[in-house]
Amino acid sequence: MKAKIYVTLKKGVLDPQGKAIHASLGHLGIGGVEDVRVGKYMEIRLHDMGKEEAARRLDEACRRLLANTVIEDYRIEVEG
Amino acid sequence: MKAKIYVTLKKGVLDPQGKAIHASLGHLGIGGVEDVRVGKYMEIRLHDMGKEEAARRLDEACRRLLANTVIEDYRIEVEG
Amino acid sequence: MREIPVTPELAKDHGLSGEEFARIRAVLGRDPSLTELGIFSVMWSEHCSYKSSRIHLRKFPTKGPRVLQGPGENAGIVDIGDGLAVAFKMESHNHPSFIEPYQGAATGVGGILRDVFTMGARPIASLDSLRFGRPDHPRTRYLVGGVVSGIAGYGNCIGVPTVGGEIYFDECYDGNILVNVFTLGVVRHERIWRGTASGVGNPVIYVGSKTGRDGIHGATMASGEFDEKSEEKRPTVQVGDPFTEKLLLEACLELMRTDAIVGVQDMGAAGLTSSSFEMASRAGTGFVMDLDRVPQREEGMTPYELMLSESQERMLIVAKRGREGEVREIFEKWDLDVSVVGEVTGDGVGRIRWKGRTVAEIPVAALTDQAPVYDRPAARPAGQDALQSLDPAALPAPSDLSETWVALMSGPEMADKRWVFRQYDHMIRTNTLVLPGSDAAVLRVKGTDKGISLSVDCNSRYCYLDPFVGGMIAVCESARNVACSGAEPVGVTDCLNFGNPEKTEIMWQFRSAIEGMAKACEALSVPVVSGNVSFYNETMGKGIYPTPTVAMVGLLPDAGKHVVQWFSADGDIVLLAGADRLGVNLGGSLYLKEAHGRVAGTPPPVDLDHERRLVAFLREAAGERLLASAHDLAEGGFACALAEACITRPDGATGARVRNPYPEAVRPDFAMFSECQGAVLLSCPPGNRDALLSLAGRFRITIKELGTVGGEHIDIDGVARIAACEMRKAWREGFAAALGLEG
Amino acid sequence: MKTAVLVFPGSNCDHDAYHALKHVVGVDAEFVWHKESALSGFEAVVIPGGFTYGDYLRTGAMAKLSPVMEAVRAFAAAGGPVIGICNGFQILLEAGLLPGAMIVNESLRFVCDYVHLRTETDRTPFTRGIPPGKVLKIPVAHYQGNYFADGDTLSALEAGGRVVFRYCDPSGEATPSANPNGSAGNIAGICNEAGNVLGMMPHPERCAEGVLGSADGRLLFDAMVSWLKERGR
Ligand SMILES: Nc1ncnc2c1ncn2[C@@H]1O[C@H](COP(=O)(O)OP(=O)(O)O)[C@@H](O)[C@H]1O
Ligand SMILES: [Mg+2]
Repeated sequence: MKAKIYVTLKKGVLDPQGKAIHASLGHLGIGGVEDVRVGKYMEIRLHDMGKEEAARRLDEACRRLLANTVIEDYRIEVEG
Repeated sequence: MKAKIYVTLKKGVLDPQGKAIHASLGHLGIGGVEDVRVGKYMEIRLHDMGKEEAARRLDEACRRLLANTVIEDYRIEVEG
Repeated sequence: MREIPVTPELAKDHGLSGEEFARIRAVLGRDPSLTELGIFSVMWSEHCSYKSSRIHLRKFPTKGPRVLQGPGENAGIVDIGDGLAVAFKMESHNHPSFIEPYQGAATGVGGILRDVFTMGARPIASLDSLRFGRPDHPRTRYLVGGVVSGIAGYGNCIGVPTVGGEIYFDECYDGNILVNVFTLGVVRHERIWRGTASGVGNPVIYVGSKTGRDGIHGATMASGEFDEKSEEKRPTVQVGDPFTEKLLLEACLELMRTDAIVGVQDMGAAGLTSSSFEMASRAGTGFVMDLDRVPQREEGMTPYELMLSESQERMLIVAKRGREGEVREIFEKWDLDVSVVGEVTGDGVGRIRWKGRTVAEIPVAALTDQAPVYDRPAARPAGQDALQSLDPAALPAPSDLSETWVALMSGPEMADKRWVFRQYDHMIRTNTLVLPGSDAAVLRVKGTDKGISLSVDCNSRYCYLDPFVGGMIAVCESARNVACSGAEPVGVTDCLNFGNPEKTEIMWQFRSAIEGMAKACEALSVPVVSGNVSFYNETMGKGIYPTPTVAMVGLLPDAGKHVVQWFSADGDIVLLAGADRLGVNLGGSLYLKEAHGRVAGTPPPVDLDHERRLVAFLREAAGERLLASAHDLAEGGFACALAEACITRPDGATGARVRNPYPEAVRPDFAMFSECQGAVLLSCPPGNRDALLSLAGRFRITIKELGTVGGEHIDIDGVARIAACEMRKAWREGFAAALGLEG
Repeated sequence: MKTAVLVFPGSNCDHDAYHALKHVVGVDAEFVWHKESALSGFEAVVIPGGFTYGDYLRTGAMAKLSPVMEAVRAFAAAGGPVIGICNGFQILLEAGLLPGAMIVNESLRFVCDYVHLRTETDRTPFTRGIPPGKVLKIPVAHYQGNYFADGDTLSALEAGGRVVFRYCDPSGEATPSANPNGSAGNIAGICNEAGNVLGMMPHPERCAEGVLGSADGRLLFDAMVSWLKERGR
């Protein structure tokens, strides 16, 4: 089975990458962009273990490794 | 308006980061994971310009800046 | 999957000529299988076989009392005394870096590092020699950013300092950049390992990363039809994993401290193919290899793909029979894949098995020793004479000399390169005594008094105008840079970047450059112990300037006696060694290009006997601690060398007041910016004057006292004068400004 | 007096720290592999710089899971001196032994250069005897040394006198232009409440000998030695 994890910077944590991308888009003449925030996106393949079990394990993985909750939030999507 | 961009490594391209994360999950005793692929996830805020126009601009942004199409694929989701 | 028939057309798609295909059938006595075709195509490619360059490379002097390993191995090795030696080599990664600058440059660094630690040496320093298109070319900024961060990303992570290099910009590289990387390692004599597969029955062991479809020979495209899922099997750009390479480095060095192995070779270009066949070839043996035992990253890889994959961070090891366990233990400790994939045989044949059948069976010698060798026709280009004609008198004199002076010093060629080298960890391992910013970097060798001095140089304008003289100059300048730091040049490695060798004028450039380099190496008695050739550096038929990059390795008996290029103390006297080498030479000069928009004329003349004496003199002067600084005159001539001596000191600028070393009669702009070979700007405390002059006399070096260090201004009496801090500011900011980068 | 130099997969300043301790300062040092679970017999712990696990995911994120980090936790709780340098600092942050987090340099570029540091406190074993205000010349070499912490944490650090080093100009002024990475409050190093755990981005082990351009880094190791001697009595 498959799952997706989104790790994003908390509000208020500055994002130099997003800032730089925002600026470069301007230089490229790509207008109308107000804000860019850069995060991580993970695609995970797991043995079949049922949605709940997968969600439980991935939540543990996020808390202990995949996200740093001092500066990051995370979201998990398990696909049936 | 808002949009999301997903940048992922093309199939077959080595993902050293995913490889290392996969191994660490093992050390953590979080089993059942078969594969981990890490990509970028961007949240973008734009002026209202209509879905088509936003999609057009972001596609240009991806091709010229946000994704390296030699090794990466990208996906754009514009929210109404 | 059905084997597709091997036709002459398919061979052509693999870059094999009709004759070469015929030769393959002859040596095999039959048609090759697809896998065999792939193997021949990579082994007989220019890159692996050196078929167009071999006969010319033989002209290099490769022997000497210090040489422990000359060309032909993964890296050359030079003795530095006390049972220690240095292993070094330079590699090009031009094409990959143009396609994907970050990964191309990164994997280039990974490759050269493996070449060095494969020999048993611990890498201690790298250099990078870079060539890009015009600063204002739309792609240049992107390429510079990607290449520099790629080199940084790999080198910094594995923990080998990048201590120097060079970076140039010219229109001729717009469509074909050059990325050459050099690495040097230190090894004890008894720990030197070579890539040989000796000892019938010994196990062949695969270690490192798993094999994927990375960077497979473009030919898989052509041979792709045989599989429906060919889209997914598209050969991919190689991605480097410096973390895995760091583990591989430590594991290999740990293994090499045991006596469990007989040979090692890294899997570089043509990965499994070249490593296995070359190791067997060196030992005069054969081998069997079972591809099912190769660790694989992707599903359904074919034997063709497994043999041609260029996945990074892999090594092939031949161990002693019965010692497999020790190898396995070490690599598993470092979390690396390890698998016994075959064994050494005595019949001189390489046999590749897959799913129980033999998919390739090739006599090793046929593939290696009997590879084609070409003496390609060479002819001096018709346009060469026109190119060399230049009438200096016809050049308009600049209205404001100081302005021109600042413009040259702040242009991308002369400007401070710290935007580049600040991104490289150049201090790690705590050996770097002279950081980037001087003529040569100097490293100490811990546990000894010794120092290693490194410089990489090539003036490709000179090589374009006269490849023979340009080749000599590349060697002389790098030797001079190393000698300026107080070191004795002990070995050379090179990266010969040229256009399409099937063109007679390119072949002429190549042959001439090599002959010039060889002559200079002979004269200076420095052997060439390793190197690399990169042909086909062309886009749309337009070749680059011939660019034979030379990296010089120097040895200081006492690292503490090293010398830097910048003035250090007010009141020191300024002298010019080799004053008789000055002349009005504008051919190929920076001034001619930047101020007059031309690349023409002939490069400055070289006197090899003088260069030999100059190098010896500089070493001696440093050894006797007579010098405060030494900086050779190169691009930009006397005025720019003087300015560099005044402003390149890391902690600020100093002035100097000197007289014009040229006769009154010479046009002031020519006096300032003429380029010459064999002159060095020195400074020393007044108390050392007499000793220095008599030493110069002993080496028959013409030396002139020009003035003194100090004051606010860089002042060439009666010619030009500028505030040192103003010059420094322009020089510091020039690079980022020229490329539109953030400083 | 024996100091432990931890070695993780991807550590690459371990030999430099070892050299500075053993061959320059002259204290006994030993490498400790990250799979060890005890630090018995050691009087101080150095977590050296490098790219543990390639800096993949986040710097220090995977290293914090190594068995040896539990031992470090216990060692620190018992008041033993611990210094995390560069990646070592990042590991201490990820492990929660020090507050805050590192984000990528404002310039988005790796920076290797000499910087100046103002010593803010002598309360740590590594700054004991170094007069507050003293300016040190020390190299940095990192891509993610941009120190971040929320407002409360920052004020707690300041109030608690736990900011140990600040980036400054040669005269000691903590100016924006002297800040190589964008760190909050020009912070280059902090300590825990007890003061025995120090994390810093700059590399003292790279400037412990004059021949390398500065010997200021040696002051920290000398301070550690005298601190340990005092405690010994
Ligand atoms: N690409 C680079 N990487 C690292 N250091 C560089 C690079 N380019 C130039 N440098 C450093 O900047 C200084 C000046 O370079 P250069 O003008 O080529 O010196 P020279 O002309 O004396 O060979 C040297 O110390 C050199 O090592
Ligand atoms: Mg020079």
